[in-house]
Amino acid sequence: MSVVADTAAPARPLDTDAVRADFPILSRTVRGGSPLVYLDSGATSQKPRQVLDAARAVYERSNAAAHRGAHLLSEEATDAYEGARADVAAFIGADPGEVVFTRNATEAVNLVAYAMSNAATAGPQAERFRVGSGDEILATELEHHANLVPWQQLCQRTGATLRWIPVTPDGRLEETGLDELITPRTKLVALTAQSNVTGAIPPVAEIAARAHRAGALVIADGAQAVPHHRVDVTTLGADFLVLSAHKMLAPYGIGVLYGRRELLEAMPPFLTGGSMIEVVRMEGSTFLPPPQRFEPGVPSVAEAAGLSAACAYLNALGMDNVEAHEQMLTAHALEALAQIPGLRILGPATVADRGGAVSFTMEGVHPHDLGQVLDERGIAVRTGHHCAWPLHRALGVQASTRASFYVYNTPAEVEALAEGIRAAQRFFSA
Amino acid sequence: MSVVADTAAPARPLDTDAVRADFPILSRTVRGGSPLVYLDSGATSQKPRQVLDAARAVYERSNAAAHRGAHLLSEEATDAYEGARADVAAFIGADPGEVVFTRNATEAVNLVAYAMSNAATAGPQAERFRVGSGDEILATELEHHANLVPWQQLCQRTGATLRWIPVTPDGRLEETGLDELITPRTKLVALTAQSNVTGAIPPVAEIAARAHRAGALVIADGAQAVPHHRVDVTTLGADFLVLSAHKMLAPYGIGVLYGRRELLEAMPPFLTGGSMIEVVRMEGSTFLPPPQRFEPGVPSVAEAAGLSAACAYLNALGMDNVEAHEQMLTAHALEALAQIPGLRILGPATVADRGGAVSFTMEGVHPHDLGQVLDERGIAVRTGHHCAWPLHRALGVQASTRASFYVYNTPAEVEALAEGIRAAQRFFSA
Amino acid sequence: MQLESLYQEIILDHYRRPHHKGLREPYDAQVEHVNPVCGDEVTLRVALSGPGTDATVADISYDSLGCSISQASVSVMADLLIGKRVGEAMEVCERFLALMQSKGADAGEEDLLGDAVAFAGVSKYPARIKCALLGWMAWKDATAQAVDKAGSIA
Amino acid sequence: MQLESLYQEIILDHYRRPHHKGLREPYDAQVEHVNPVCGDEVTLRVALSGPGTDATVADISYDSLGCSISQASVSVMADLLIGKRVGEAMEVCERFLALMQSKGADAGEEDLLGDAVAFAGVSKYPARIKCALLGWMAWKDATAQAVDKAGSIA
Ligand SMILES: Cc1ncc(COP(=O)(O)O)c(C=O)c1O
Ligand SMILES: Cc1ncc(COP(=O)(O)O)c(C=O)c1O
Repeated sequence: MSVVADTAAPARPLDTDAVRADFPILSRTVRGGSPLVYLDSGATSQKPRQVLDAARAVYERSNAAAHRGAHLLSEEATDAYEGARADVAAFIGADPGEVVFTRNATEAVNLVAYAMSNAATAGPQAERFRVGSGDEILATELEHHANLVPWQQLCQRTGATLRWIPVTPDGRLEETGLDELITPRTKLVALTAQSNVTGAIPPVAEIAARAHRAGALVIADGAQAVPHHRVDVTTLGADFLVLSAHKMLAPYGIGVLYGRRELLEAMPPFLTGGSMIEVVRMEGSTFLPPPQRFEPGVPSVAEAAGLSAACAYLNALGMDNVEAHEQMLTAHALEALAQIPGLRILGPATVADRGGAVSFTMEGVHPHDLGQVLDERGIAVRTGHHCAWPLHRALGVQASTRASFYVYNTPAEVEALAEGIRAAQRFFSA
Repeated sequence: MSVVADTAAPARPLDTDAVRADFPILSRTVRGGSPLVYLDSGATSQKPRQVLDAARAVYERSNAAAHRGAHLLSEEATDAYEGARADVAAFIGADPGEVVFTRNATEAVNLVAYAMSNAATAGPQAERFRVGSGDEILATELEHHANLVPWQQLCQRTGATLRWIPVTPDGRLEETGLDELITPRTKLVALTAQSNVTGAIPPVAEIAARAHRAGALVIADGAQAVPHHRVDVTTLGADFLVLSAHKMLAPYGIGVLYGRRELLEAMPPFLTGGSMIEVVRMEGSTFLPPPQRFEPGVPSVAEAAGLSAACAYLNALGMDNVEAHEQMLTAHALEALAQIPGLRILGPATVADRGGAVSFTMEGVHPHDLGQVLDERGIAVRTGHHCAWPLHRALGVQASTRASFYVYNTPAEVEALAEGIRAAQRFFSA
Repeated sequence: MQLESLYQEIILDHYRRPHHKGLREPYDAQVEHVNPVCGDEVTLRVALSGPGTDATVADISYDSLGCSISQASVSVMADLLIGKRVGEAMEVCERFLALMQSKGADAGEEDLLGDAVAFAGVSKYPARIKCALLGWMAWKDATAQAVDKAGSIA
Repeated sequence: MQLESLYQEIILDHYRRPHHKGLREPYDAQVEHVNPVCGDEVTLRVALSGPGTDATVADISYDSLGCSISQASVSVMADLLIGKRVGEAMEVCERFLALMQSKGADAGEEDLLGDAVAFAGVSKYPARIKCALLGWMAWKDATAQAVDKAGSIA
């Protein structure tokens, strides 16, 4: 896929038995004894022991307010926090100073959107972030609400206009017409690095290059890309990249905004409070350089340590192997599902430039009902519009059922899914 | 203290041995074998086993995207999350629908501040949140930066004017002159329910009553009050109350905004994204009722469960007992420290309307140096301005040293502190 | 298999052959409700006849898109409420709401709820309760509007 | 007790009796730096003499408020840098920076750093490194401004 750096090493199959043994939740049963078949990692991933242990170790050994105390625990907490920043930076090919810890991907997108409206009353160095009437923000129909609604709201606050790149019938970005959409009026392009519904992986670097030629900034939503592929910000092409730790084996409560250094340096603050200030007077305040400028409040140090452990876990598996494993599962699923009459895949029918989210509809069986039958068999999928309502509308469906894969899933689970779908079909056509 | 509901039950001394046994970190040693004396709970509290276990149980048994899946795990996660909301609501005397989970106190304050500027472009129901030129926000000199800088920024965005209530020489709010400060121009009063530096507990209910008579809203910063006293929003008087879970025995990554129902109902959204929307179209979106309107993104369900366990832990101790325990420690500290020549307490000299943060300066020994000597003896305190720089300026000092207490601290630790201070004095006057 | 307890035959029947479906004239109020989680939607009209609180539910007509539970539920509701006094119908609605919140503890009063007791199993699946309530909440909203309108005319 | 390795006698001496303290004329640039964590602050002036990159640090004067480490560090720095060529002084500054980042692994080159090697122990205390660097960063900033100014005049 295009967001992956080239590599010579051939993919090594994941030892899923060994991997599964690391995830305590996978040994539980559900609904009257069925083994759990967790196919909802697109919503949130499960967490391995190693991550839970790393977070807990901070709480049990080194918990303190990082960057705030003069004592040993605070030093250790600061080391854990800044160490995690360095590890995450390495994971995406960034410098530590370009990694801002946020709460999640949602907050990271909002950070940029609000910083842009704050630019209106910030100093001249914030000039390039200002938007107003006549300016345009370009989103896509493929976006998760988290990378769409904040831009609608930015437009509402500033008078800018939202435009969007439409999708093709197989749930990819429609690339013809880009020249009319990306113009000198375009201030920012917001696009996903992987759709959470169709799995489509848009050509971020190409679109970013066009956007840059037009003078626009580019923010890529990496919530579904970073956990599953080797993403390197030096080749990705985007100026900003967001992600949520909880979708990549790590705890809730922490996410990342990557931003190119000179942009973060010029960008006005968003959330304000402690630890992001330089000098505070009642009359007004000045702010620290990035990344601190964007991180008010006591840091979530245990969760950062958990994220660091998750990066280590994924690195140990090898991101190329992770990708190959999911590609194998996706190919298997696409094939198995294609054989079910009445089933329509929303998204590309092959694994080229496509990640492991497989959404579908089924004639005569509503996604809620289908999900219910699967749940009864221990199979956890997601049903609904998956926070991508405009995409569903564009594909002419109201809702869908989504199976999404990760390192712990197996071909047998894909087969259980296919068998479950057939069972639902039988049940509702009876 | 004034924010506590009346109670007939006499305080029962805490069994600190039993309490301490619940906190794994308290058995570690620091700096060459000294037992840890943790007097920095004002920055962040330590976490008992029960809380860590509750959070981990979610990750190991019921982890899923709450409110998003149709499967059993998601049901369990939703139950855990909404159960936590009900528990937190009960803890502060609110209805569950009035409890918004945020990332921390900082984000909760920012939520209200940004919702107020968003009101400018929201519908007519948001009218009462609008501020602009000629309007005033009233803060206090006692505030933590988290309840000050967001209001400075709101003023910068909207053209409103920030005014503030000054402090008395002993670090309480100066109540004379309030009539000139609270006027019909005042749109919002932001004040702390307990100072993180002087421990002062302002008369929130009284000031709120005045503010309400003038038509202003009131936001109370409960970050230092809720962990340490029984706070009941029905008697507190404030319209909004914020807190951070990590300061009350719970994990990072979660905090609370309490808001009166009709206010939350009329308030425009702040962070936008998934799960807070009603209908999303590319052309625009509509939003859910509170609390969902203010909670975009996959919920931090394990951390919410941790917060619920923390409330249960505190309830089991009894908040009146917690308060009495800290009052005993504070009285002891005030007495012991008063005997040290050259030491100046920043804040009230007695425990009346005063919580367990004891900040001080020491002639001839800079707080950083004092903190270093204490750290060398295993005593963890905070040094600097504690994110309350204007307060330090108002009290005529550049920085201070702060000891802050919680349920696991003992009189012996207070004595170790006093002895450590004397040692520092000897070291630097040598 | 628990599925049959959720999807009782009566629910599947109504799902496959919904009663009273299709938007009809005349009507006193029309509302559109949507389930934000899945996008299920219902457009529902209520026609009342008679004066004030003594009014009768003359007709309920609707158009809807959704899962078996939401479809069957609005169909059953229309059967049940058409012809009832508004006050009575509101009470049935409250009882149905209580049944949905019972977490499976309540079997439902068949004399009052009729076929709607078939939804008792839904209350054990929190994610589906909203499906079952979609039509009912729309009816409640539309009826309140119709009553208001009648009041302001009278 | 590790305290003595952090607070070497020489540091305490400079803290108690700082050298070159007080703001003096003439100067080519003045800066104010602050440590945001504790509010420690230094106002520092640099006077250069001589042309361009060959310029010499003619004087460093300062006013400061802070802990023993920050106070002693600026005093030792002034001793060390006054009289040096700007280029040399910058090198000393870089070496001191490297020493501070060494986490205790580096003892410091005494021939280059003189009394400043006494701060080697500070590098083991991350929270104090900023204290030790406050004056140095201010000097670097002021000197860069003074050199710029000289350049733009010449
Ligand atoms: C009084 C007060 N308000 C707000 C905060 C901010 O809390 P947090 O950093 O968890 O948002 C703190 C703690 O730092 C505090 O002491
Ligand atoms: C593509 C995409 N972007 C953003 C998000 C938002 O992530 P979070 O809710 O953790 O902020 C998600 C997941 O819900 C996602 O799939």
